Amino acid sequence: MFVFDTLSLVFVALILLGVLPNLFYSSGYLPHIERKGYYQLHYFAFIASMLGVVVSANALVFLFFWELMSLSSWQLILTEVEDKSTIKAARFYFLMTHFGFVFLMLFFFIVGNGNLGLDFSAMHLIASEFAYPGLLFLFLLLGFLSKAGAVPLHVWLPYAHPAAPSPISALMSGVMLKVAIYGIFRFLLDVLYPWPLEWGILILSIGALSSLIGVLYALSEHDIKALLANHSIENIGIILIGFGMGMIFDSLHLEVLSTFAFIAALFHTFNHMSFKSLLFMSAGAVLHQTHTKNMEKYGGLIKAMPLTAFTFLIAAISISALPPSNGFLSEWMIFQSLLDSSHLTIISLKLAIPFAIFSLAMTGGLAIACFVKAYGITFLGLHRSTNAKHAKEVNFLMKSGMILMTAVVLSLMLFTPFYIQWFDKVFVSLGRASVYAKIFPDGIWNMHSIGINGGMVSPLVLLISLIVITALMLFAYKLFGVKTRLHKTWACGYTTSAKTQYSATGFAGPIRRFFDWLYKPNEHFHKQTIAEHNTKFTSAHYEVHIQPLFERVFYQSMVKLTNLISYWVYRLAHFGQTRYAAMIFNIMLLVLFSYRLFTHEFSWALFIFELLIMMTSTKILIIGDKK
Amino acid sequence: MVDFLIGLFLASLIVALFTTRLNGLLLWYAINSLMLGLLALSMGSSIDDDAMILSGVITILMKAIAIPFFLKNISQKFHFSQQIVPKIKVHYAIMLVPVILVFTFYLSEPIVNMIHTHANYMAISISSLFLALLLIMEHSGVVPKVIGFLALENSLFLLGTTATKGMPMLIELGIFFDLLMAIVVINLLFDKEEMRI
Amino acid sequence: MILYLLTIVLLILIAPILLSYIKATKMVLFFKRPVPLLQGYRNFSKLFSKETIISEETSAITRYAPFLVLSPLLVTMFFLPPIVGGAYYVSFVDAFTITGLISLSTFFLMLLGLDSASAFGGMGSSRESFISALVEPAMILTIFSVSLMADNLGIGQAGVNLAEHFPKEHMASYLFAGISFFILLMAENGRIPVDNTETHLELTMVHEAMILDLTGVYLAIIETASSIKFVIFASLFASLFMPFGLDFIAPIAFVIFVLKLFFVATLVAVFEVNTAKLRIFKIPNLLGLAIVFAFLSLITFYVLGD
Amino acid sequence: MMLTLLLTPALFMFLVSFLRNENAKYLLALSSFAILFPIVDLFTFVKPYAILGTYLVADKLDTYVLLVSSIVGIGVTLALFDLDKHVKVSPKAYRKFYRFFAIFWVGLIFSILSNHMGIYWIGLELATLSTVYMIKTNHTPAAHKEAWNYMIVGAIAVSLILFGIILMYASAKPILGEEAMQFDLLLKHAKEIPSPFLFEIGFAIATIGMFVKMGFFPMNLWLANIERASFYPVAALFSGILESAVIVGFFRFSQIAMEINYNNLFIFVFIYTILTIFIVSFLIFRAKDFMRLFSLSGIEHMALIVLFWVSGSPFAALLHFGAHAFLKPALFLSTGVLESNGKFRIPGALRGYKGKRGKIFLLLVSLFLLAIISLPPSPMFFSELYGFGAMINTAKESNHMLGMIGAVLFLLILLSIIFYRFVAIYQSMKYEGEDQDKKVYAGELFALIIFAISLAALMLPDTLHYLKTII
Repeated sequence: MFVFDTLSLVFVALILLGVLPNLFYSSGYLPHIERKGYYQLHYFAFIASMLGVVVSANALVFLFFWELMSLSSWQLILTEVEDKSTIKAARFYFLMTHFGFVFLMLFFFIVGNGNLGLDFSAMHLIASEFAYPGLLFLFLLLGFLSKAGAVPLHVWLPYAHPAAPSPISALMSGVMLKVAIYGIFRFLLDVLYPWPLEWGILILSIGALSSLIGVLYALSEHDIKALLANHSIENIGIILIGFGMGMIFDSLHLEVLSTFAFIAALFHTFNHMSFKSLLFMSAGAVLHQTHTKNMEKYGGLIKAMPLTAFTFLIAAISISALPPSNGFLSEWMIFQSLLDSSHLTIISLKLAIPFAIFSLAMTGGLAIACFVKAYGITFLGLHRSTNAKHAKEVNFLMKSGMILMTAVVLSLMLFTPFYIQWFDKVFVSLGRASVYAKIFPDGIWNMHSIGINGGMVSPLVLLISLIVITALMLFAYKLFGVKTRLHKTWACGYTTSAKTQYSATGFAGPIRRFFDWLYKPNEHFHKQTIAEHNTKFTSAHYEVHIQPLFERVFYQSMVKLTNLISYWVYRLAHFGQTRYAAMIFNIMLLVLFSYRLFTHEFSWALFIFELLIMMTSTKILIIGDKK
Repeated sequence: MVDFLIGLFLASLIVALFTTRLNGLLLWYAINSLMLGLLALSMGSSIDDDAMILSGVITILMKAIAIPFFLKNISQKFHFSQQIVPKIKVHYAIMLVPVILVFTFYLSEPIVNMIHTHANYMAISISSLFLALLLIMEHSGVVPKVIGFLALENSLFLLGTTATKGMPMLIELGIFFDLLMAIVVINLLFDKEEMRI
Repeated sequence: MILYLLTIVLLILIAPILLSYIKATKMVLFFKRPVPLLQGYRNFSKLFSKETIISEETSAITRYAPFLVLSPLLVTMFFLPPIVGGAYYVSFVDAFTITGLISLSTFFLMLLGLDSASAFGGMGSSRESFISALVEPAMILTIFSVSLMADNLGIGQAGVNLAEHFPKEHMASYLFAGISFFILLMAENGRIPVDNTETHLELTMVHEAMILDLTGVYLAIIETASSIKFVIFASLFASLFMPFGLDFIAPIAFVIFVLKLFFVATLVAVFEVNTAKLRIFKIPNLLGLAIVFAFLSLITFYVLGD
Repeated sequence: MMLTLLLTPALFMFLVSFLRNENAKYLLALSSFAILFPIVDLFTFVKPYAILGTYLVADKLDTYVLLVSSIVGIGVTLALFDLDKHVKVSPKAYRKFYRFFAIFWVGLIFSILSNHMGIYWIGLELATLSTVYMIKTNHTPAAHKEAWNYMIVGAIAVSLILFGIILMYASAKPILGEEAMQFDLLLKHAKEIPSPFLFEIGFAIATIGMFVKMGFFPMNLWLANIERASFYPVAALFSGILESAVIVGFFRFSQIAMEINYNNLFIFVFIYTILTIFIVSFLIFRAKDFMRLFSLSGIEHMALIVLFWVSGSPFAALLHFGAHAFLKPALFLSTGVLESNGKFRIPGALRGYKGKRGKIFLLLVSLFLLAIISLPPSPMFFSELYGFGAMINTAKESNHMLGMIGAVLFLLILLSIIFYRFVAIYQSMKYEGEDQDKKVYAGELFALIIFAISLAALMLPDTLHYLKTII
């Protein structure tokens, strides 16, 4: 019923690391919530179900907890219904997760021969005998990636995460998405192993695409939680890049490199859990104080909420993959495994992987831009609204939640070797050779890449040297006792005010303009001009809204199609409402004819003849003459 | 003799399809039921089956006499219009009837190879089933629909008598009981107002 | 080890001179009276003696960020390839870390720009984030390509390897990487087609806009940081793309290296004089070029190599 | 003896319904509760247990169905107590309702327990005809019209079933003689039937009759309209009990047909149900009325039960059947409360419940709503898992594997549409609209609690084990 192997335990640890600080944060957040019992019930059910998913050993238990997880998280989104958008987001989320569930279910049915009580280990044989493994892979991907939020199944994330209460956003984005990643690990490594090369390439491309798309849409957001949610898409993409590389190496029998890439993916999974939870918690604290998710209404919060600002900064550095943070380390590992592609012998693949490198690097650059924007607009400058002006630091419990999460982030940074050793065990237990000794050949100081001319990084040395040099400089600065004076910001002779600052929209302006072809933004620009002069105006208002391309192309057309079909069916059903006898007559005719035709003897001529008769009789008896 | 009665049965049903008067319809239904009853009687006497003779007698008493009278009473009581115009145009109906007959024979063709005697009877029963359905769907009034339903019941009996040489006695009686029940319910439904569907 | 530390000190000392040298060269080319080469030091000492004015609107970020801008760059200085054969060099840091450290410095610089609540600071940060986002992929691809040619990703080791074994068989690839790296050098250091540090015109400012509100010591730190950044890039260019002259004895090797640095600076100056500042939305064209060259370098390495 | 016990409460009810006493109401309800006892008693006997020779035989399948039906019956009678607080009902209508309810029970007991096609049919016809009049207890023109509609179409459907039965009988008569109507004998000798095609034609016709009666394609709106026009408890009766009588017949017929030619049967039923679910799902997507919504979803579930059964997972089918039989009447009964501020008001229907009763009602209805879209821990979640699992397994063994998997996927996507609609409606009920006070009465609440307990009992390991041993 349950399994506790290393992979499961690693993910149990991940969940616990994400949940424990969240418990504090959540209890600090509780007074803010009206329906406390409802919230608590679903909150704990949610946590329990996530734990249940990663330790379940057969499909029935897995699916049960999986669906329970969706159910409870859906209910949690609905904890604080303030407007229609929350309702819409919850609905959409639930549909998407159900969509994924359908494919997972199909997957399990096929690999379990319909027997849901089968252990995962027993599924391997059935899966290998199945004639279309590609189909299984497709089902698995659709099932887990719709939950993980990889492109193109990511559309629900930027709606659902902002709608949930902040502790829940942190859990959903930080932990729940990782449960889907667990599924990918578990079933690709346990059940569908070995893979053809194409699968790895597919995952790699999905990852590359997700990371770019995620960060691009994050940049264009000014809802802080939606921004973070879009970053989850990006990070899931990065994890998938690592995982895809692992698969590629594995299918080319480069086992050591493959293990390295898998460890990188797993490490990034942990890191993303830590810093994304922390970001959501800090953003939640800001939201808690300012009562708005709109970044344009923040500003200057660092003075009122120094701790929140500090934790956000730590997390922002980590998510931007700046050294020596843990985010940097895992991204470094993923980069290294991408660079190891020079070991490949397939020249076309070798030439294609630089594109993944490109997108990952681009993602890194854009992520920095995005977090400068998020941090700068939220915490720096002048407050842009009265709510921001009156913000205070949040209560003790919430603060302790954030501090604990910061500790998790820092621990991942400081104890990297320990974590990697542990992740290594996961793959050793799967029957692979240990690579820990190759990553840390000479103690915990230097971290090596496994490739032949791979790089090296020493996180602790970096950290210490950075701290020492900065401290020395600060010490020198203090020693000199430089005279300082406070004065207003110099604004070329004008006075600085909240309105003259750069806005979030403006900050992302250049990048948005550059990616205009992707965004196709919806711009609203109103200005009150004076005497028809284009350049002179009393007031101006500028707003940009961006509807993601995938949503436009994919989802809205699906909605349109469903509406169309349902309209047609509705009309048809109502049309023949009173001609029941005629309908029975026709269905009898149809069934008996088909029975005679298909089970006794088949001929095309008769088939066409039957079709004609059916059409005529439907026309005469059901539809009748036009009036 | 059996074939002759079956022919008459089918003929009376087809004629009923084209009737435009309520009383005419009732008459043809009565004749239809009479043929059925006679068929059961003649088959029952030829194979010496008491149960079938009994059911033939009940059929004649109930379906050929009691029910038509009952319906006539009701129609007089509630002043139903005598004029019942089929919704399906006559030229379509003329086409449909032979098509149904051909189809049912086509349908029962494989059976002929399996059982030797009654395949044609079965085809006729199925086609009379379809014809009864046609009768139901071509009228919008309640009484013709009820008659259509009763004709459907007749075709069931035709199948029961011809294809299986009579069902178990208990079952036949049960079916009659249900028919009675149906009549009671119909009576209750008519209650006060005249309704059109 | 002493040689190693000496090199770092010397490079730090040479940094302000290099920037002043570029300026002077440009002025010579424009037929103006050039600034003295020690102008950088003069500025520094002048700024150091001034009092520091801090804006009322700023927060702790302004007080710490200048140090955090400088310190990653200083750390980077320790990781550069050796300029004398046989000298100690740090082997445990690779090119990614260096790009990462440079990004870290830029990150704090951008926050600094946003902290003072001035429109200029925001503008500068916004533009800088745009440019550095586009620089990042080109940078990493170039590094990748160079590391393939040098057979090592560690930047120190790569410099040594290239000096010992010049990649003759990959000349095309090497050249493309060089071009790409040179463009990145221009972009990262705010040289003319991308940024112009010499004017304070809001249409063109990027780097200057971010530090517009800084004075005194803080400004001095930032100026030092930008000169060190230039030295880092120039010496990387010198070590990776002009890998010769390491075999001589220490003083001569050092002189050769300094000459290489000045050569790079001259190259930059000449390039700057001959181009116009690009509009902000045209900059991607230039950086796109860098990306394309980096890709080309990789592709030619794979296709023509072996 | 057993038969007398089974029938006594119904006969008692029939007689009491002629009394014009005020307190007769309680006697009637009491007699309806009494139905449960002999059934529970029957449940404990060793199966198969012959009640009336070879005509009525109680085996595990039919006692299970009968037990479920009787619990539903009790729930319905409980809810009837407070019906007059929601809608106008005369005492006369009450009495008449019980009179026909008694006949209905008799028909039901015969049809469910029968081991004989003829008896099955007679019982079914009796039950059908008696429900016709139940619709009419609601004195509105719509109800009158729908009663007629039900009368005609129901009669046609039942006649088709008989027609099919006669054909099947005819096909087996050469080897079994007069006993060719017994299910167990037919099942035993299915392989020896001289003309399988005749049997299959008969089965097809009977199945059409049953499907029509269950509201499958193309009769989807027929049932929905009838349930809309009748009183809430009557609708609950329809979906909870009458359908079960029909489906028992389907179970039995299809068991025999599976022996004869599984492939034909499977493809026929598969296509028919997919077509049904296709239509139903898109109708649900547009439904703006509780009754129609629930009755369409009832059709969907019946289609799923049928599908699970023929896919070779009787366990899933029976579990789904049980869950459906409890959930659907519960929802129909609670519709009375949900609509207490007017029909067609979905937004805010789950708001405005005050007091302890209101809270419990709110909780139960929310759970039921989430349970019918098979969210865990609803029994439907498990039954769908098992059922679809069996379907995929069948697909893997068939020659058209990819096509079948595609069809299952299509089916699941259709179910997702229904899922989406229900989620949307649930959210709209709970979070949109205004708070308007709604009263909940004890009768309904008890009924709901009974259903909730039964659902929970369905999930007990013992029950699940019992269900697995039925076939």
